Amino acid sequence: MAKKVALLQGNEACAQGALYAGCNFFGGYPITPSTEVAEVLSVELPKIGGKFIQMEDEIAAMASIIGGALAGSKALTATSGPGMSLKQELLGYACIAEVPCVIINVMRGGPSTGMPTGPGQSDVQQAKWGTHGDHPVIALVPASCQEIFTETVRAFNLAEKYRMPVQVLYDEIIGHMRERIEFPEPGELEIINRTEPSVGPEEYKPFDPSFGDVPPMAAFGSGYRFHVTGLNKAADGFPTTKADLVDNEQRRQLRKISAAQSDIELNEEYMTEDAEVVVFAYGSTSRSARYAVNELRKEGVKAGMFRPITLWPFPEKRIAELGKQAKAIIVAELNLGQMNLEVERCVKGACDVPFIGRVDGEPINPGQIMDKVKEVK
Amino acid sequence: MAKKVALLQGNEACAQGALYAGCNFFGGYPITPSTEVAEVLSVELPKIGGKFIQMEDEIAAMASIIGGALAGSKALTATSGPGMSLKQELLGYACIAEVPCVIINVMRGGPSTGMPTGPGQSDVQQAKWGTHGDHPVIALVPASCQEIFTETVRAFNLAEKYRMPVQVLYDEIIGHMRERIEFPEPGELEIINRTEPSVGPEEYKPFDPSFGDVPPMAAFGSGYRFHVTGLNKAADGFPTTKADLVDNEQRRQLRKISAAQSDIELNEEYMTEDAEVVVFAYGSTSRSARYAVNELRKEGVKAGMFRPITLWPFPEKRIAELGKQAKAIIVAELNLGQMNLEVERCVKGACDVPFIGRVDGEPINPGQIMDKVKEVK
Amino acid sequence: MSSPRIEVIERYCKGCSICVEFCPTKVLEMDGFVVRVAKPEACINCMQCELRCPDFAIKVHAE
Amino acid sequence: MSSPRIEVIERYCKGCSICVEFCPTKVLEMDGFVVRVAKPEACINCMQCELRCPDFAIKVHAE
Amino acid sequence: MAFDYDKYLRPGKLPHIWCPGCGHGIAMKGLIRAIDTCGLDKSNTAIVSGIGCASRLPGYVDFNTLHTAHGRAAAFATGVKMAKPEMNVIVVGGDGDGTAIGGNHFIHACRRNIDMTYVIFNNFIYGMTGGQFSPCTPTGHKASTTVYGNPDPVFDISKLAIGAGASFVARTTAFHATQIDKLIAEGIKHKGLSVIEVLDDCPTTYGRRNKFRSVIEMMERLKTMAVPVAAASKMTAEQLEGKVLTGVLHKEEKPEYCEQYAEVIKRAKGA
Amino acid sequence: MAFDYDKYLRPGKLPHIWCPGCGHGIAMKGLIRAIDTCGLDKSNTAIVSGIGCASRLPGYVDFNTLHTAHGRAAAFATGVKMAKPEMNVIVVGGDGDGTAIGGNHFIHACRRNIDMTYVIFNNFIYGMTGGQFSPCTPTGHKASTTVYGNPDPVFDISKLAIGAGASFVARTTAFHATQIDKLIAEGIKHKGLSVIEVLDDCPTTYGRRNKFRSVIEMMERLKTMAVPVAAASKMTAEQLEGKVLTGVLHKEEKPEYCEQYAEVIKRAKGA
Amino acid sequence: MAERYELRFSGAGGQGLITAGIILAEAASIVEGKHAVQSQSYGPEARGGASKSEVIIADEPIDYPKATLVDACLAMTQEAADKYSKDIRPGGLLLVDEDFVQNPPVGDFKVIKMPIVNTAKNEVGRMIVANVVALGAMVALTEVVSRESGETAVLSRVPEAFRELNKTAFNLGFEKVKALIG
Amino acid sequence: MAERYELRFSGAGGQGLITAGIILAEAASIVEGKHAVQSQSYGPEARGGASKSEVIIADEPIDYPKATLVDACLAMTQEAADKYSKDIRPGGLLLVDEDFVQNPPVGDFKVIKMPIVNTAKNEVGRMIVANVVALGAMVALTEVVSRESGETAVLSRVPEAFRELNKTAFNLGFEKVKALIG
Ligand SMILES: Cc1ncc(C[n+]2csc(CCOP(=O)(O)OP(=O)(O)O)c2C)c(N)n1
Ligand SMILES: Cc1ncc(C[n+]2csc(CCOP(=O)(O)OP(=O)(O)O)c2C)c(N)n1
Ligand code: SF4
Ligand code: SF4
Ligand code: SF4
Ligand code: SF4
Ligand code: SF4
Ligand code: SF4
Ligand SMILES: [Mg+2]
Ligand SMILES: [Mg+2]
Repeated sequence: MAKKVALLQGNEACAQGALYAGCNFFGGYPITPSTEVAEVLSVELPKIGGKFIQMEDEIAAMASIIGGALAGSKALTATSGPGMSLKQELLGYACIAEVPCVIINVMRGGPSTGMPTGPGQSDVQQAKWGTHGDHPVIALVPASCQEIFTETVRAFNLAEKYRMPVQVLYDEIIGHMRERIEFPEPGELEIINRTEPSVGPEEYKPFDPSFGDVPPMAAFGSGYRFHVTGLNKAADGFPTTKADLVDNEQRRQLRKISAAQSDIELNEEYMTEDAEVVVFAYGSTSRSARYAVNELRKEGVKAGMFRPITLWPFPEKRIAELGKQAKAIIVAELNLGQMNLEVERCVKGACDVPFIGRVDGEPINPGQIMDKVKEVK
Repeated sequence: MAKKVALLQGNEACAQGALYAGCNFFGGYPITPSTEVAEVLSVELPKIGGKFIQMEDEIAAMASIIGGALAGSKALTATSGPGMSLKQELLGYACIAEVPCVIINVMRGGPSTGMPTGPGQSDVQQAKWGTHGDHPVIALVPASCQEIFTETVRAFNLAEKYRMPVQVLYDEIIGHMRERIEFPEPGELEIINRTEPSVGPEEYKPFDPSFGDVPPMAAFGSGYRFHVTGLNKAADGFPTTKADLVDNEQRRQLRKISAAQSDIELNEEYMTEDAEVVVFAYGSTSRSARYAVNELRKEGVKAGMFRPITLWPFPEKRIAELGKQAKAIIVAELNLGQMNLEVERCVKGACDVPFIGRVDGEPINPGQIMDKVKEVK
Repeated sequence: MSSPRIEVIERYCKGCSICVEFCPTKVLEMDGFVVRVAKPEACINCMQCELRCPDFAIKVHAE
Repeated sequence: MSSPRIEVIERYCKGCSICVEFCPTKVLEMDGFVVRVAKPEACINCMQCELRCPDFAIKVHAE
Repeated sequence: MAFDYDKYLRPGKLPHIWCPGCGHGIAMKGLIRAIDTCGLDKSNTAIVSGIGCASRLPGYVDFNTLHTAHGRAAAFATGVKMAKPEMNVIVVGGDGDGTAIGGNHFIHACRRNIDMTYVIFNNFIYGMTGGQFSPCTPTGHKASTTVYGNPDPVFDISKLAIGAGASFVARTTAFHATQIDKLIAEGIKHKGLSVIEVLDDCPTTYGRRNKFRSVIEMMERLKTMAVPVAAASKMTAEQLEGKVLTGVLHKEEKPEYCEQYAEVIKRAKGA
Repeated sequence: MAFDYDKYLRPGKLPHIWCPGCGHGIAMKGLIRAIDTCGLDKSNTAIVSGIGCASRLPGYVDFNTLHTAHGRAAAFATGVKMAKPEMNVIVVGGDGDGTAIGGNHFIHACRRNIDMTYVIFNNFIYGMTGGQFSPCTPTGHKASTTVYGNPDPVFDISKLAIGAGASFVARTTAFHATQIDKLIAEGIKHKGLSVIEVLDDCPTTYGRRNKFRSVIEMMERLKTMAVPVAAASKMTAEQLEGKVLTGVLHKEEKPEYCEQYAEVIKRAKGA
Repeated sequence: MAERYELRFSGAGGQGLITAGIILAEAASIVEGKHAVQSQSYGPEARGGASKSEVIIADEPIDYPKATLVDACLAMTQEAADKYSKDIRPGGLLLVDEDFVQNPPVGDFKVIKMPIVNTAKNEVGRMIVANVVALGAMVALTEVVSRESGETAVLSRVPEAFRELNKTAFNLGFEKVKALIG
Repeated sequence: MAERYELRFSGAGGQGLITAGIILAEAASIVEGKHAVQSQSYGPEARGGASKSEVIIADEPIDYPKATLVDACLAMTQEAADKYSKDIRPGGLLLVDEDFVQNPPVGDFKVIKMPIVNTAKNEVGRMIVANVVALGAMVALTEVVSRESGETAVLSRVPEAFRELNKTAFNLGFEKVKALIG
């Protein structure tokens, strides 16, 4: 039988990906250009007995999905820059309390209200540093409607696997554009669910490190009664200020990600094998970059593209290698300088890192990239 | 006449510095370990006819100081990590609307509620990236009670001069410890006030670039009627989506800082002239570093310390130079890896950047630093 | 007494037809996307149209 | 009927003296920072002390 | 005589962004007439808003205007007022802005009884973002996120304001156009926090989905919904079913916040 | 017979962090007795709090416990309840947590009428951070940020809750210890959002600054302040001056949110 | 068909041009199995003013999703015609509603005039289907998808009750243009 | 005086030990013009439990503001003595309230016992000044500031009405220790 196909907006694809992944809880607050994610789920979730709730603001939305996730749901929220800024405190809460959930940030122009209906890619450093304190971060940056679908599924999987919030960031352009989506069959994509405790309620500790860096997680109401707090805590979940206990917990949390980089990292490389100039681009900008690379190759220019699909943790090693291979890694993004800094850090001076930034509400077009590549050649 | 001296807590020194700088508006919401800043100002401000208001939350506190500043006040708020996370959206508003104000972040352990009475330095990247969108950032990191006083004054000066929010970050240790403060005489420290319009209300445009990258600012109620918005705007203050107008404004705002780096940057170097190992440290940690450097020098080790007092914009150039001179720049901070990344970026591989991090509620002690220096030697 | 002059600022009029509906004497009419003063002489200067136009698009000038 | 047994959990008692003040028959007394059962025989089993202790530090066991 | 709105409008900013038939324009005109009635000095008046269609109002009027972030208008306005108590401060915004994300600042402004006027444009919907339900969307009605009928109970904004301590609370509708300026003017003159709720219409996102065939029908609904407080006292509970009271719903004299703070200053200076 | 609190306490967690004489302990015991009265299954009950002294309660009791961020308890709790409507969800927290930073989530929980019980420990102050005034600190009183006397008017929490749409609202004090469990139990049994305000005491930060010489004096004040609703109806306005009403202040039957949402699900599945 | 074919539908907000774009993209990508990307630009506030919807159709996956040089553009209003005809490629096509675009822009492209709204209003009987009339016309003009695919896509979007109406509209648009361009 | 002298005041929350530390730091830095840093550690919640205040005094500016090896420690309760006597330097001093520290810790330091709270209660007449008694005792014991400077600092902190009381407390503490250590 042929697969189900449909022409979907990026935001619709996101909602469909969430449903495929088993999402059964959405808590949100409307904001352009993310609203369609909520709108689709408000229709679809009740059909499967799932819950859709529109909360009083983005903080409450974030709180509701953490609450929902603790009660066993696979929970999602979707927002844009201003909402993302508001969610920061509770994003940190989800990190320290190790609650799996997925946050969609459909990026528009910023800062502040900025340009609500224009595209932006200027929340990518915020994705890592927005909340105070040290915490693990996973952020994915799909570049097409189909990929929004699959990356949303992957976001849920990573959230469940590593027991933490996972962010998916894409810009208004792909959030609002429509492409054909092929719906994977049930079972076609792997679906991961959180590990449930293998010990009984009496022995259960919610952050028991003896089960590894990602301890099993029980749901509220399942017979396991435990404590959850945003204070620094010991393995038993109760607050502590004992230096060694705090240290253990804090480092374990970061280690969840640092030790699993290879499992989480996902990149696409396009014609980088022999590339003298590599364009680093993600999201909608990578589409311009690919177009540019194709054109440049036609002209005999050895250009290639590196496209992170997992933005955080950052593909440090591979960028360092490319830095040694290429004359330059051009970073193109819809902001005034964000991921280029990270690329600069990783190449350690081995090559130039020219930058193309744009924040006027227009996309970076292939021509801009081609010009820059020719400049550095 | 002898200067007025007093034994003051860091937080008290901050409040006194603010008063010296001409602060006449405080809007806050209590949070450990910053509360004493508010407490002192609640007593002192009304004495000089200034305003102290305790708002319903940190968002409202931030809103109130922006409102107060637009009405002509020199406005301050003080908070700690969780509050800082909540303020992010409006911090971005203050940036795009170019409203001078000062935000104190007395850093505690994080993320989330973390360790409210323990020290931390884990909000330093948040200071730059916490809000969505591109925006200029100035952040200062004093290391003693006296310096909290003077840096608070400088924060107000920079806020007024560059017409933007300025953050002052210090950790719980110096926020709560007491040292002797010498109060500068009135006039001893320079006090800068925002430039008022030189044109009449009819010609006034609130973001008129013909007056330079920092256009003069009128106060509400002064006869100049203008519009303020968090949307992307043109020079006349009204919202626009015209690409060129948006671009001009966005770039001008970043240029305010990038073009004035030398005016804003402030570092202390201690025995770096011939240092083979440089310790990069700020805030309370720099005190341990200085202690360690002194001890190491006694042992004949050529150690030195680089201490940023302006953390953002980052002292890129000087770090690059030191990277070439030193075998290693050790970064010591109360977090699990933040400013070390920035140092790594700037040295471009010219030297090693070993890291000492701590997040267990205890300070980094001189011994830890000495050990690390000896390791890399 | 001559009847009031009805000024329609076409650039502002969005054609919502509120004024048309509220005019008690059917002075106004829709003309595609904008309003038209069809029967100026019938105007009784009740100001309903001006009061209710959401777009500042209609003014009633009594002499 | 023998008088109830008053159990004070010293580790929990913070010496607020609420129980002392509310005991109608002066069974309890402060002893430095903790409460002491001074006149157990006077206890009338009214449960006031247990009810009002904020620290779960006092229990009244009627036989 | 035609009312001279131009005196208060910024030249060159019209037409405004609101859709054809959007009630916000009617409410805005009422606000301007009220300001005119009260004779407020333009340079000494600030109009503060959040984000939403209604919140775009300040851009069009010639005062000290402050278009803030979604939901935060009352808090910004409080800062302006505290800094310059001699200024007239008026907050405008939508039902979503004021009672969803901005609910906390709204109730605290009411509690403080700071001398500002809060005009809330209640069109029962989040208009700007395309018609998701707001805390004021009637239960059972449709919005883009409640296609099966809104399960949420609504806020009675006026009741909420009174519960929070507002000292002047009034309500009217876009149909009752002349009452808008009267009530706002009374609110402006009132010392303390005054709330004026104007029920209006969003044909584009609310009207269409809820089967109103025209703006006029929406106006009709406002007309029939409204019962003046005086009339209501003579009506039975059944008769009041589905109705909303209009007019001044609550008025009391209470200490004003800036005046109270002036007392603090006095005490501090005396101390 | 001694009440067996141990059944509900987590072993090894006492003594709690509260100061000597802190009323939170008394209120907590009332909550435990109420839960016992209602016979709630521990594994099927969640206790959710924000941040503050009062909000430390969940750590001590043997349920599904969730100590969230400052002010956000009601929103987290709403998520838990929506996800598992069959669970009993109880929110606890201070006056600051619930009505200052958490005011918005509080009023929206009231509006939704979601079946949870919100027990608010009103000690008139921000205890945890050392005694800054809260929206419930009496006007004129002292706090660390109002040394000249608090200029802020106070929230009447119960009135606010009613204004926001709560369907069950009750109030008592730490002095009226046996009433605490009765009212909370009634609230738990009530279908919909119930608010029980317990006026209690913070000797450390509020008592000291306001010249109370002992916890007992603070208890006395609570005793004399309180007037049962029934009694109040027979008293004059002057007699009620400075008093607060206690008992069930408001009770009505309204559709419960999770049930309403269950209807949405039905409609969606039918569609 | 060219490797990459760019179409633009422009007019006033509320005229259904986004829907027209979507239907065309569906005809191409779902019915015909080509690659298509549809996008639109929102006004400052997504209400009022000029509105546009773009569709790019290709045999290969489409990288850059925005128009570079437009092959064919529809303009239903004067404002839209003025604003959005700028980047029509040399030799491209511009279809205008002759009743609303009184001064069609001139340039290195071919202008086709047709009474779109009026056809909907007077010949189909419902102004609301003007966008479908326009779609039929654009399909006829560009042949970027077949008439049948276009019709299938239209019909799969509309409820049973409106199928005839839309079918008529689509075909009228198609035929009118065919008649015009011969 | 050593180049860097570290003192610690420990006991129960509410005993005024932070104030004692502050007064000592003021005596050193304001009255005597030396360098001093005072700090304290808060319990998890700043209430109840053991509490400590540290003062570092030096002739030079003080870098590291926390205690490294404590020269002299005061412990008013058993819990504090157990918890905070650990990092007293070899040969350092530990002053305990003999009525509350029944089992003074043993180590390579000198323990001095004295009835601090009881002196305040019975000899000064107000338990609340126990911290000032302790301060007098610590000054006598360490000679880190002069008796006069200590007294000056105490008096400049207290309201007129309580000056005598505090003066008495300070001097009683001072003298008792002098008598003890000869
Ligand atoms: C922090 C934040 N969240 C969400 C939004 C998106 N948003 C803009 S306006 C609005 C609602 C507007 O509704 P209302 O206040 O009722 O005004 P209306 O448009 O109906 O006049 C929303 C949700 C935003 N701009 N910022
Ligand atoms: C976002 C945030 N802001 C501020 C604080 C600081 N804070 C902690 S508890 C508290 C107030 C507590 O008052 P209340 O809720 O009345 O509880 P109480 O301590 O009086 O029981 C404050 C302001 C915080 N932890 N987080
Ligand atoms: S003034 Fe009255 S009568 Fe005249 S046009 Fe307007 S509405 Fe009609
Ligand atoms: S009410 Fe105003 S906008 Fe509407 S049709 Fe009449 S003039 Fe035009
Ligand atoms: S039960 Fe009553 S009488 Fe007995 S000790 Fe307690 S309070 Fe006193
Ligand atoms: S009430 Fe409890 S804590 Fe207080 S003194 Fe009595 S037993 Fe101790
Ligand atoms: S969307 Fe609704 S509220 Fe917004 S302008 Fe249009 S009609 Fe008015
Ligand atoms: S500070 Fe107040 S509220 Fe907090 S535990 Fe102590 S007495 Fe209770
Ligand atoms: Mg609205
Ligand atoms: Mg409290």
